[in-house]
Amino acid sequence: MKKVINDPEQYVAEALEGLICAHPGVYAQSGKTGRVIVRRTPKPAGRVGVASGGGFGHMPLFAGYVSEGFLDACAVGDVFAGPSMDSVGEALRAADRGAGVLAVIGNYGGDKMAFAMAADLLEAAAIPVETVIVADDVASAPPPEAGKRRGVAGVVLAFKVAGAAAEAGWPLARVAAAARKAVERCRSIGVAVSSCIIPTRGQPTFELDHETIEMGMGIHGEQGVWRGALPKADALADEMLDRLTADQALPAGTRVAVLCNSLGATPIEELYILFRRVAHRLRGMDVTIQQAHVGHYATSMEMAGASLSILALDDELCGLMEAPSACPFWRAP
Amino acid sequence: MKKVINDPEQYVAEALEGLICAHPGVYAQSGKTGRVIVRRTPKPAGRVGVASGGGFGHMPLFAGYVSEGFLDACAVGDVFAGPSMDSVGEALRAADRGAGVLAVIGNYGGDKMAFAMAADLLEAAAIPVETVIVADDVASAPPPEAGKRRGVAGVVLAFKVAGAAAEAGWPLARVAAAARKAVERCRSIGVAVSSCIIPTRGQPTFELDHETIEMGMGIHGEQGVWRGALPKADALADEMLDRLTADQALPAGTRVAVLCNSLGATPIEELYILFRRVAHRLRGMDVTIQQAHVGHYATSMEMAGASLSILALDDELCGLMEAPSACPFWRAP
Amino acid sequence: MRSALTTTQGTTTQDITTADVFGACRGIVVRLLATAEELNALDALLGDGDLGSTLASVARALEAQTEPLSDDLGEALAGIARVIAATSGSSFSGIMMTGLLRASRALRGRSSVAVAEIGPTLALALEAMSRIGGGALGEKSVLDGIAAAVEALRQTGNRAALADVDRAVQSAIDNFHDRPCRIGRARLAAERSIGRDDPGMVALKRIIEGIQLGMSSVGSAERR
Amino acid sequence: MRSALTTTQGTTTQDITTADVFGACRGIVVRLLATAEELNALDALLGDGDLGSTLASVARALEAQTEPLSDDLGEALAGIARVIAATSGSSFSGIMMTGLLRASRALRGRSSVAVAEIGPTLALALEAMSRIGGGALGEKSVLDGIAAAVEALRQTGNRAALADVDRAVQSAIDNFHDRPCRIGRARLAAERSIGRDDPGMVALKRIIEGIQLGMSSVGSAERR
Ligand SMILES: Nc1ncnc2c1ncn2[C@@H]1O[C@H](COP(=O)(O)OP(=O)(O)O)[C@@H](O)[C@H]1O
Ligand SMILES: Nc1ncnc2c1ncn2[C@@H]1O[C@H](COP(=O)(O)OP(=O)(O)O)[C@@H](O)[C@H]1O
Ligand SMILES: [Mg+2]
Ligand SMILES: [Mg+2]
Ligand SMILES: [Mg+2]
Ligand SMILES: [Mg+2]
Repeated sequence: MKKVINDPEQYVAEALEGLICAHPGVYAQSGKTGRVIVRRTPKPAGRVGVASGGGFGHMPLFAGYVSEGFLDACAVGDVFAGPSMDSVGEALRAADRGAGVLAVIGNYGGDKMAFAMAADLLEAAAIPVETVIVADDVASAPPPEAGKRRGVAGVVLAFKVAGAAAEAGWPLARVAAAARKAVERCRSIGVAVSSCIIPTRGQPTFELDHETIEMGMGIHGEQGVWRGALPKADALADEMLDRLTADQALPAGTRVAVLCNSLGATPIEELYILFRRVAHRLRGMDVTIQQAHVGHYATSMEMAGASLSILALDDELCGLMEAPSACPFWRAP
Repeated sequence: MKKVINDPEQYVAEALEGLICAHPGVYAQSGKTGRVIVRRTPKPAGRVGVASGGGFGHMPLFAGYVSEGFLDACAVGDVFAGPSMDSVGEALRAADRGAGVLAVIGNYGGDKMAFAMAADLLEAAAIPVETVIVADDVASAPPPEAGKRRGVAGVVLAFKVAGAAAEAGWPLARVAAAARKAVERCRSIGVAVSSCIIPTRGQPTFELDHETIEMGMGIHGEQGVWRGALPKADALADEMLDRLTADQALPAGTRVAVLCNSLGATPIEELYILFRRVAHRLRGMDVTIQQAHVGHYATSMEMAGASLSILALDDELCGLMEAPSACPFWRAP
Repeated sequence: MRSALTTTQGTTTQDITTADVFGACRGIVVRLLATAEELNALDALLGDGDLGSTLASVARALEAQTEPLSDDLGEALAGIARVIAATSGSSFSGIMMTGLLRASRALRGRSSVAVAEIGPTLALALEAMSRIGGGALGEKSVLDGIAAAVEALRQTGNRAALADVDRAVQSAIDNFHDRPCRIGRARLAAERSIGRDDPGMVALKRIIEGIQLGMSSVGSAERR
Repeated sequence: MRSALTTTQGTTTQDITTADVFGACRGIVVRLLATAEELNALDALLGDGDLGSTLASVARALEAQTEPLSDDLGEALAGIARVIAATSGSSFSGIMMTGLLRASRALRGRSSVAVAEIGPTLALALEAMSRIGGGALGEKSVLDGIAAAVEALRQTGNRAALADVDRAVQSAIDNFHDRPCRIGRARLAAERSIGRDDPGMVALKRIIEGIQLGMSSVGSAERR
């Protein structure tokens, strides 16, 4: 295992500590076990709080998006394992600024159970909690079973929309509706080129030989739709885009936000080569790229590969996506 | 070769095209062969231009730093091969806004020759050109031969200082002096964990077995100071920091900017684990981290590894480092 | 091991008390720590490879728990659920926590329970796990293992039932071997799951092994 | 191959004309394209592994050059330098360009040059390459290969000298085999460079092989 780490058991704690050391004006640590990241300066009282939580090993997802314009609090689990119910409860409470809390989470059993149970406790304390589940990975289930899909990089876009809506002072129902709309209009697909290694396991989660890739793999190494030889970047981009548009038509005139995301080890150069093709294709479809994000957003540690997410915008989403933010991992395009 | 690319010969052209497609408001292509990246909107006339150039495969270095607050123009070579003299000449000319041009480049023979020859031509046309050579890699030569050192991630910090000084309207000599001061006060060191692959070569530039790293390796795979077993992250951070401080003392009270940079494949989690130790150590030395940058700044495509750069600030450098910028690859910390 | 898991003592009756729960926990801790790698590997094939690690972290948290288990069986189970709540949010943990909380509710105020009541209590827990987790029987998950345990407990009313439960869960694992997973992360690898054991069912088997280990170590001589 | 490299024709005299330069270029193109991998591999050991690729790109650019080479030898060499200036900025290219520009200056206005003048002209070029590139003789770089060529040319004044030059450069490569690189990127791998050939010197050897190939293919029958 060639990881630049210390004790595998301290992987999460040390990385979080580094995150906070590097951005002391942005993040603060909270929670009984330190597994809640909150804003250094909470948002003004009376605004909706936005919380999330998830397993670790996807940096900057999830906790990196705690920032003005994004999340208020985030519960952090272990590598690829959801946060504890207690951490989730702490994150929801920390996010509460008196106007209720929106939880935006990926469609994973453990996370959903922890958030459901924790939200029940909060609601018992008269803090309204709404939950939006992101299930954007088209490779993980066919359209009739879209509710079964995994949440992947689209989670970041849902965070952005929810965070901007909350920052604007909208009430909980409207913030939740905007986030839900973003989720409905967002599709993603990933391709894995090599495996990641869970620190405590010390060996690759899966094996891909030196010319094989897996189309549609999830951000924890969950099965995709095919394994086969690595095609040219343009063919790969075409297939990914085709799968997204087969699931959500993008009529001429549509405005979109595009997220071309490295799963970790895939370098920026390759992302731009992929993105170039996507941009050409979208131009050919008369679809306008309102915003492009190319880089590391939702990773699987050192997994090589990339994902493509497309969010079809309307005026409201456009405004929310373009709203300012102070997140160190979100760049004004 | 497991790269998400098309024709290896088109690697540079396609990645640059993707960069411009993704950030159409920031970058524009220029030059007879398209190998010059300029700002979409040039800076006001009468300001000093800042230009650079270098080989490709280090994204976002070099061309990614063409942006308000950073460079005005950048000549782009092939993978790990400097830009042509013609491209360099075009970049210098493009950067000229009537107040002279500062070239900030890495200490590489090819780049230096191309810039020297192109600058001669410009000066013959009465455009003053100053050149600042960045040679920050302490592993590449001992202090008495510091002039022989490679330029690595510190180049980014020199860009930031020069760009902010130029944006502030300072005259050429003062912009150059600020950049030179930054170079004098900046030290870097890298560690390679696995090799990169030059697309046209198709095979790793070097081999490191599954537990070996190379301390001090350059961003093109140039030899470092030792090969050996991967130590714990803290030990690695200690050695890197020790080597930097052995070369440039950081007395108590010093303020620094720290750049903890992925060479490509090393994931963000590991960078933060490394950075955490560096932050602890600096705190113990009573050195203040004024700015921390953790992420992908100066890479070697898919090379795994990291580099650590420290810039000792004074008031002037502090102000320049904190000046705003519109670069998609520079995050306000 | 510390405090809670070492201070309470065994019982000589057939009825189940907190002492048994404590002994069972001690055995579960040992078994989960010993089989973490196996469970990770199984989960890596169909899910995300963390089942062993997350259960090991729960095991370590149980081991480190300093509060003694309450003599109230309901409170004792709730205490275990709280340890899980503070430690892990994986699917398996969520399911277990849900079951423990339901059983805790059923047993609140009781300091002992007849072996014959275990089956019906587990059935209540199973219903809650299915409702909260959204899974159904037949989908090849830990739920099918628990259903097999409930069935086995229906047959015998004494402590020897544990061996039957163990066998029943193994049979469930085997019966589902060639069927596809339809729930949890493995639902997305349904095809690939055919011919492979469900990690959660195997984890249940290891837990039951742990219970056998821990309960008999508390006073096997006096039993039956 | 197109235009410039295919339209001019050979000469029958011992003097060197643009036709020879053209033929030499044609041979160099072939040799550099054929040995790109070898040069990359050598450069990968001591430098950054791009020497073959950058020279191949220069070769392709020369091949694609549509402007015919001027009959003025100085202009012809400057034209080649311009192709390099437009193509590559590597160290080796920078050194070559510097040398070509210096030789170009020396030969401006001349349509032919005696073989005996080549050595002194190359010596001028060598001086410029050393000055601009900051390298000195003995540092194990292409400069040492060129110095060996200058020396060999001092001995013979006719076209047969090419074979001597080729041998001399090979000897230089061999002589420096066990010495450390002290210039260029390889200076940073000085220890490692001992026992290895300097990539730039080997590239020079390939270029000279190309010149031999190209010059003889232009009209070897008429020669000597
Ligand atoms: N919704 C569910 N209902 C019942 N059992 C489930 C459910 N989801 C997962 N499981 C069980 O949990 C096991 C996986 O546990 P775990 O590794 O904790 O899941 P994850 O990592 O996906 O959160 C599965 O093998 C299955 O037996
Ligand atoms: N300053 C210099 N002076 C003379 N020759 C040099 C110099 N630098 C490099 N070389 C020669 O160029 C060769 C490497 O060329 P190249 O791969 O283009 O360099 P780089 O990739 O480092 O720019 C070396 O083997 C050496 O012979
Ligand atoms: Mg998990
Ligand atoms: Mg080079
Ligand atoms: Mg799992
Ligand atoms: Mg080279």
